[in-house]
Amino acid sequence: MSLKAFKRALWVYHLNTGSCNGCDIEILAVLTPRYDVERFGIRLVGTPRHADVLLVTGPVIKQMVPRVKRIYAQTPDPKVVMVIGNCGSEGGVFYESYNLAGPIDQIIPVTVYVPGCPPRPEAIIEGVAKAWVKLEQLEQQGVL
Amino acid sequence: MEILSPQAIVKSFKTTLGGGLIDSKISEREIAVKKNLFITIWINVKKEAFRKAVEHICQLQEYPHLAIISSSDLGDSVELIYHFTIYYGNHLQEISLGLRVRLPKKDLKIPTVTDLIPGAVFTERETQEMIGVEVVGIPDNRRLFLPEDFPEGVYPWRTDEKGLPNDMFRVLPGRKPK
Amino acid sequence: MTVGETRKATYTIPIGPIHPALKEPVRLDLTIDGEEVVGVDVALGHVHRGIEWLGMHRNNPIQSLYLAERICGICNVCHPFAFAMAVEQAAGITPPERAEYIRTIIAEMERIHSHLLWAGVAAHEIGFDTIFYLAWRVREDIMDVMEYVTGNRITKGMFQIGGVRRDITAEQLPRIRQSLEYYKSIFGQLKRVFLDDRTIRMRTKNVGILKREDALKLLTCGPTGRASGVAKDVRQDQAYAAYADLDIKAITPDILTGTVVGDVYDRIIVRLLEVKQSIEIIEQCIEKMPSGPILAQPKTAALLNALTKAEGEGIGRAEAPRGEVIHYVRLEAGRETVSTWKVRAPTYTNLMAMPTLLIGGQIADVPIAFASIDPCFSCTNRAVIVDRKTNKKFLLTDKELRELSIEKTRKLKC
Amino acid sequence: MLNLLGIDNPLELAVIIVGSFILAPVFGMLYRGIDRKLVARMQGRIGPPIIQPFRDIRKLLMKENIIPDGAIQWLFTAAPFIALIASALLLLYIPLFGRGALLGGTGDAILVLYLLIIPSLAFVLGGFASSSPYATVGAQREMVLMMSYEFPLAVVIVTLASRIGLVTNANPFMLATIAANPIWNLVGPLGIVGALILVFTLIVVTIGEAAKVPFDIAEAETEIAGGLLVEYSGRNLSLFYLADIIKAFAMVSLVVALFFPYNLSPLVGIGIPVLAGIVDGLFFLIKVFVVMFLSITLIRTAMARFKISQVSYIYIIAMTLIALVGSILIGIDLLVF
Repeated sequence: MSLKAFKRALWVYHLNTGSCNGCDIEILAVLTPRYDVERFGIRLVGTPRHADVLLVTGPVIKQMVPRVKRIYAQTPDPKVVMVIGNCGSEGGVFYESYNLAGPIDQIIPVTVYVPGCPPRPEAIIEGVAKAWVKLEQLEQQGVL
Repeated sequence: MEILSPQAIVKSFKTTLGGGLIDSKISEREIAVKKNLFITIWINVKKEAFRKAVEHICQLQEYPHLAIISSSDLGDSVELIYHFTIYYGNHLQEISLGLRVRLPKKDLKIPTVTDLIPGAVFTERETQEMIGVEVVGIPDNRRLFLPEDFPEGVYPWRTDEKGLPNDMFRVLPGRKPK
Repeated sequence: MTVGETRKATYTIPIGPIHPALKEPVRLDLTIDGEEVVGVDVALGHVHRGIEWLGMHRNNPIQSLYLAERICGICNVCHPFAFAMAVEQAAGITPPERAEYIRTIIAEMERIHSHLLWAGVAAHEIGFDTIFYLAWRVREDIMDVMEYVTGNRITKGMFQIGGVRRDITAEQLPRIRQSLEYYKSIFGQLKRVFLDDRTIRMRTKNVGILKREDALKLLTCGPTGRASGVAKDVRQDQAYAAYADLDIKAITPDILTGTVVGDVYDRIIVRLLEVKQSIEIIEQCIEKMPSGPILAQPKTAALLNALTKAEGEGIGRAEAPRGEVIHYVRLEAGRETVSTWKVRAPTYTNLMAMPTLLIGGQIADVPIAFASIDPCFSCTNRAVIVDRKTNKKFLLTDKELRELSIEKTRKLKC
Repeated sequence: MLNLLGIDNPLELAVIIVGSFILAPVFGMLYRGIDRKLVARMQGRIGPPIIQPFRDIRKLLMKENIIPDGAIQWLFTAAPFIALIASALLLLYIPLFGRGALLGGTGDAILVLYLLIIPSLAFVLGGFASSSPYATVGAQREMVLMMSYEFPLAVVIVTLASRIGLVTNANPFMLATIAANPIWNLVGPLGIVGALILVFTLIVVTIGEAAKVPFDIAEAETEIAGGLLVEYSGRNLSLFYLADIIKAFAMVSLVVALFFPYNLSPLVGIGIPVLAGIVDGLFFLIKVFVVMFLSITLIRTAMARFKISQVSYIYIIAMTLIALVGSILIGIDLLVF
């Protein structure tokens, strides 16, 4: 199987673990006419079963931990986890709060970090490109 | 309904509550170019007079808007402020009214106001779980924000021994815990 | 964990939504009888980040300003706005007049973007994706202007205690005006799409009715309350920022239709008219903006020092796109952090109205009725459906709810 | 090789087999790509490349195939195959590329009606087998919708066949017969109006058939994953995806076969078989494109963007009534002329 087909048809599932909505509306903005990621074959799907990429936002509230793990398990391999935003990457301004279990990489393995509070839509698209690179590496290692 | 001046409002509290009123303050701030006033009234009442004060606010305005209850841990007591707004719907005539009541730590109980203001349930629930004040007669006794496995008897906004223990939160590397 | 979740653990998809409408940290427990909703309970807390605790124990007030900005990613102007006003009142700082005007302009820009965002989301809820795309495309223009003026699309970092951090210069005004002209030119089109479309009317008229008296009792605020005829708008009612100089009138649906029903359609009217109102407010602010400094204390270290020494308390109130935001702040002399901080976001009280909105309606109406208060949190939301007859509980994610909703539109359409 | 349909030219047989099994799915996917592109353009976006559906399917084949614990395993796995096979079978009975159908014979017009149900039924079965409440709700709704649009479809086919049965001795419930006697040639002005109404009905039915994920009307094309498919992943999902595409193509081909069976080559007088085959094949593709554009792409976008909300909210009553009006007109036409 060619990896090219894989790269050009990434289906994305958006998982919010307690974010402030800032990253989430930028992810949505990526879909809208101005940025239109569908032209790269990227599209948001409604269930993790269909997803290739998990877009995770938010600093992971304690109540969300089992759900994050379950969603990760529900996503079929090969899969890539992308963290959008500072909170998800390293806790951000909420790091010291008593109700956090994150950042996300302490709960599930993360491949791509897109920092920013929130990152610009362009940065999110670039993050997806980074995910492609990661997939290529996986192919070279014979994982795919 | 007749719109009273801030001074008249304070006066009406004095007549209604009598000795139940500890003190009061009117704070006025001039805003922007035209220097219109942002008026806040602070009413400090005794715990016994609290219900009567809320009833009196309901007299001043048919449906007073209870925005939120704020709570502060003052060491030996907990202070609740019921933030009301009255006279809304009229251009620049709204008044923010803070009803302050102090509860000693030995007896952290306050009667509910949900019979007068049905929308107050959320904020009373939050007050219960965050500062540990028991709201007597609250129609819904569950937690609002905290997870179900959050330990009993720990209240995040308390600063005494019932506050958060040190192992419940993290400290950024390189930062001193306060 | 609910009954349904334990019984059918594998089917629960807790993070349903892919679009922001119902992404609340809120769970609705619906009791249904057949297709009719007979009971609603709201469970909050999936996004509880302990922000107030952080502000009271970790941060100095200037740091907390940025924390306040991150309470919500959509209405992230009104929170620092209210927080700054509260701290200013507590510490006795008066922001310069020009800063008040700049604050107002930014807040109104945010209202335009937020209402357009909501319009798209609401269209999406009833299955009009084309309108969703249309609304979001239109919204990009104000995003550009906000970026042009503040440097950021979402979190603007404009506010400082005692003023604003960036000035709006004369060179920037033409671009702002150009954007306002653009919105004025398409306003008629937006109005036609959202108010005259038959399907939208069918889906929103007499759905999710909130009567004036209930709205008052349940302390609703913002467009939700105004659509029920409560002419409560902080910008009109209380003097703050540049609004104190302008003659603002709260928008109620009877301005357009002559009557107040308090349904979802009325909420659309209120929000649409508020977009127009915001354009007018920005225009007036640009026109009347006084010159002068933009910060009461430009030196951050001196400001921090003053705040540490200050003693007092204050309330900041601002009208966010979704309703009234209130921050209460108490400062203690010698303490670096604020000693008490309480935040009231509009959805906090608007959610109280949720049972009234939903009970008696159909399941398919839940998404649009729920979205109509423009709830503003972030993530999970799903409903536990209890069938009265069989007493079975099962979970519906909001995606399923949305499907039901879209299906209803479809039925109405053809 | 069996001498199917009395086709004795092995070349032609080969062409039909290739056409049914390879060209039809390929063009089906291509049209799906075009549809997504056009919808995106109408929504002010650039949209995915036309070959996107191929990429999607190739990618899905690379993915892990998860069968959830709670599912009825054999049914869960079988349902996508049933859907694909039934859709592929459809292609054998519907005349494609201006040729006759590979299989076919007495009553195939009725058979097609049943075959159209099977893929939907397989979707429903898969939904029930996932035993997710979400998929179950989806399955129930799909069944209701399915029953609704089969009815007007039946009215259309029965009307056509009855009218055509009056002028020919061949079995009218054969697509070949219908193709040999286009309705437009048989009726007068009133009948033409009636036939146009039937075309309209069929187009509306096609929307229902093609927007298979019924609750997701706005996204049925861009998001194959509706409620029914919530638990499916990997290969199984790709089978459903393919079945969906093939069924849409078959459905549109059926519209073409029923109402626009004309070939181009006799009109322009191309006698060479190979050339005529190519010309007819291309003409068929154009016809399919036009019908697909009108029924799926355009109406879908227009309904969201402008508003076509004149039709009653109950598919079964309104569309059936409209179809009946069409058939009555054709009947009156018969009496008058």
